[in-house]
Amino acid sequence: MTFIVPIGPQHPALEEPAHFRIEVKGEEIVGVDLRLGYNHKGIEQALSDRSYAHGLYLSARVCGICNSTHSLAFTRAVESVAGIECPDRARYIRVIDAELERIHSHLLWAGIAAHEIGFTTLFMLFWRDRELSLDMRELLFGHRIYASGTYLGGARVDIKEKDIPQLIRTLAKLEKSVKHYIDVCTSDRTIIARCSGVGVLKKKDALELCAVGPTARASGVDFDIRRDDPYAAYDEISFDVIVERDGDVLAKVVVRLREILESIGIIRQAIDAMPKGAIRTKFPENVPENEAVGRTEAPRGELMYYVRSNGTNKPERVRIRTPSYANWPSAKPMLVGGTIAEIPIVVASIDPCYSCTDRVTIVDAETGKFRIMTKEELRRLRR
Amino acid sequence: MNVDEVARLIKKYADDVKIVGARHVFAVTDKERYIEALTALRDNDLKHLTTITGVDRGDIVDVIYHIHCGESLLNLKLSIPKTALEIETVTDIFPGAILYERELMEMLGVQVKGHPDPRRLFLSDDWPAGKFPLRKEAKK
Amino acid sequence: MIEALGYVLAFFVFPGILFASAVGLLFAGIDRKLTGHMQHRIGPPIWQEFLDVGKLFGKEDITPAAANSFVFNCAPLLCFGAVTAVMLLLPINSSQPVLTSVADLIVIIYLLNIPAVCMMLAGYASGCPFGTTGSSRYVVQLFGYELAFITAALSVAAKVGWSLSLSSIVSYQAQNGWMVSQVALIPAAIAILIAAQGKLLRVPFDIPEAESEIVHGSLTEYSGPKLAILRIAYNIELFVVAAVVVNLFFGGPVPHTIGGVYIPGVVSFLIKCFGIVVLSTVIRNIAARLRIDQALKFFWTFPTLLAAISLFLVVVT
Amino acid sequence: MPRILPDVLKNLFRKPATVKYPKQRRELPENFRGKPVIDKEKCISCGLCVKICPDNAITLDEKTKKPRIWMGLCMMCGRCAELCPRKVFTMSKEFELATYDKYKAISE
Repeated sequence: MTFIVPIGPQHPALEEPAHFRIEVKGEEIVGVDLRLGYNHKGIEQALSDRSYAHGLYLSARVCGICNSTHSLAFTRAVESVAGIECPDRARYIRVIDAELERIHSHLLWAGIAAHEIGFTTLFMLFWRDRELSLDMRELLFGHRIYASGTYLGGARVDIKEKDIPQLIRTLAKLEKSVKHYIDVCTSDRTIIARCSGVGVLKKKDALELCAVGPTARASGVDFDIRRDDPYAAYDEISFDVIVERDGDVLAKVVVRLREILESIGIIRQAIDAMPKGAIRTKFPENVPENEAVGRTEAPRGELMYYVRSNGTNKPERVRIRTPSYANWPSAKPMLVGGTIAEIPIVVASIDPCYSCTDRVTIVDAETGKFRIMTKEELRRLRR
Repeated sequence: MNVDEVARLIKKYADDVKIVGARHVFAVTDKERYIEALTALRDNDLKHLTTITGVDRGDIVDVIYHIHCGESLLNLKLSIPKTALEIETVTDIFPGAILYERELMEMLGVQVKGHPDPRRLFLSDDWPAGKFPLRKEAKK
Repeated sequence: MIEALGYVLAFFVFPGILFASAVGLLFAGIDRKLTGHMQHRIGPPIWQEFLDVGKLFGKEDITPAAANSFVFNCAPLLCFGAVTAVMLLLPINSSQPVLTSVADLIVIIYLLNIPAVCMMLAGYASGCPFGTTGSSRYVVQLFGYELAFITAALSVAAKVGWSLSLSSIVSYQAQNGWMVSQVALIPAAIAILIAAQGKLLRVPFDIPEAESEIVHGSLTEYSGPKLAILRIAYNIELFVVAAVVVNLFFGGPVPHTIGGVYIPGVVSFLIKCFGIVVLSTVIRNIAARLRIDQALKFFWTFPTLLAAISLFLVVVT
Repeated sequence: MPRILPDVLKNLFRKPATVKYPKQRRELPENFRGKPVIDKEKCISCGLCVKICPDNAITLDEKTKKPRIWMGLCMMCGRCAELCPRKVFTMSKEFELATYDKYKAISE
């Protein structure tokens, strides 16, 4: 006899609201049903009401953690719609911005995963080292999380010569501690007991359900937008894509930690190869009628923006497909077969970003009566 | 598969194939040929469907399949008149399309026949049945 | 009459409530400060536990509607009473505890189980799903560590010639050195330390209170004064379990004169208890939380085996 | 022997990484984007800032025609400081903006 265990929408293990209806036979999970949409913000409809310049700031706020990659993907799509090429120096600044964000996003996830399995010391140490990368973003771009280094047609702020030595010193410190963490995670018996063989995603399932990012790479799928569809300055930087084979939570931890080491290597190459010169070109007010796709490798996977312009300064349609949205179907094969105690760590292993998933449009609707809140009402309410 | 191979492969099932930038291919197909196109792609082991985009253009709804093919990206566009808004499901070809088709159904009202689990995904349960937020008339 | 007054005084002041809760809260405060520094952060001040408990006493007393109110309200008091009762049976300042009886080791082991039973009752009575899950996990864990704990205690009793009274154990150790110094009893000492980690719900085994899965386990619905009483009871239990381990294995309250300085029994006893608590804090900071089935498998293989070995060695030699 | 043990014991004797925040503060880098501050004399009331602010957080005062920023809406993106022809707006280092009254959160 199976019965349904509801997890969420409010639950200590979920950082944001999602509702899992887990069908359980005794302790073992048999079926998983997912209900999303609790974090709805209607960003796609809002983006088509804003001009491109303002839309850039909104696209950065789709997700609270990976915002540089969102504004980078939006910029890439809009620039290919408008046919604009950004200068070389700006391409390298974008790479540094994106990689610093990948470091702090992976360390944030590693800390939360350590907290899920009850290892508070590792949680604190991970987040202490995350501060190093956040300080660098604050130093270079002015804000810890919303660095917004990209701008339509270039970079918003230039990287000054005098900040480079401090950046290199911090990267060296970060590299040493992340190498130490990889040893700890792969050798500590209690972590191995809680993580290895848990929430396994086989390569066949990962390929079939179109999983993306570290979740897919931990199951052996060799797929990384930075190499397959290079943007910014990734084609001039050599790095290798980290792939693990056994697809369990431990493999996902190792993939993300080793990717941090890759990111540190990428930033070092970007600093050396950064040419001098202008960081921004003029971006036209109105964009001719066209459509384009902009893809980047967000910390959680492949992020896609589809922009269709209609000659005015506002996009006619923007479609955002975020990596967490693609990873949700693969949550089912991971959970089925496990026990209830593993749900928090397995759900956390996809590194889900719910606000990324729920960005589709919805306008306030009274029950029964379909009413659109006019902009005036919204503005009066906000003030 | 690089850009030219994909373009050559898709020419049989679609017209107006154009290559944008170094790695993106845009192609327009129609209701009869898009299932064979997707099956042909899957047979060349291109398994990754990035997403399905729906665009409301007044009296036509464009459904765009974005498929990642190794080093390039294929965007297969399919125009459906609003009078007969239903398409075949592709979940048998790309199982990953489950959530995208559910979103297409609830946001644009495109009926996907044969979908295994046609419930709502994002909209709340008390959302009025006939209204589709991404439609043009939703804005007025 | 004077004797009765002596008992009342003993229960309320010296080894009883006041002393035990003060030392327990102090130990818990130092434990939190140490954990903070081990995690490279400042951590709360040492008297933080006193502030927390004081704040909780000020809060409003709420009993959830779904809860079975009688059991829900009595569980904390029962838990608190049992733990302070154990204080009277323990030889603190000399080898003679306040209340002596022939087999007080058995009484202590039972009294130490009452807080566990109270937590389970509290969880079931609180009527919230997290509470019931927490309590069911607590039952499983209780069977895990209890086996090792009792076998280790028995091996010490066997060493002293099957006398189950703590005072005789302490006086035996006063003559021929700590129990730990004998090779046969070292496995038992390790076993009881691991079992104590399980009994005190410290990290590798804090499954009944896993905050990322079931909020606060069986204590989820508790707030205000009831939670304060439970917190004090837990902190006293921390001190009491350390005291039992010290009495059984580390010589108990034996006065020493090191370097001409005369250290009274109580001080050396408190230092040894503090050592045990620090050891438990270190273990707490270097391990992740196990799943309940892994914890049970671990308890029944490793510590129980060690305790059985030392019991066998003691009985044979 | 768990690899984390030397880490934990070393941390005991190292200076903690955290600071007691309200009493000690970390110094902020110089292009830190805090609350925008307005220098009224330089302003020529051209109204450009009202148009470029993504959140429509800047409004011109009725009488004095000088800009006023609603801090409840401002997301400190630094766009006004960048595009103002007279450099009226400068991003200060102040980020503690908690207030009880939403209508008092205004940067004059």
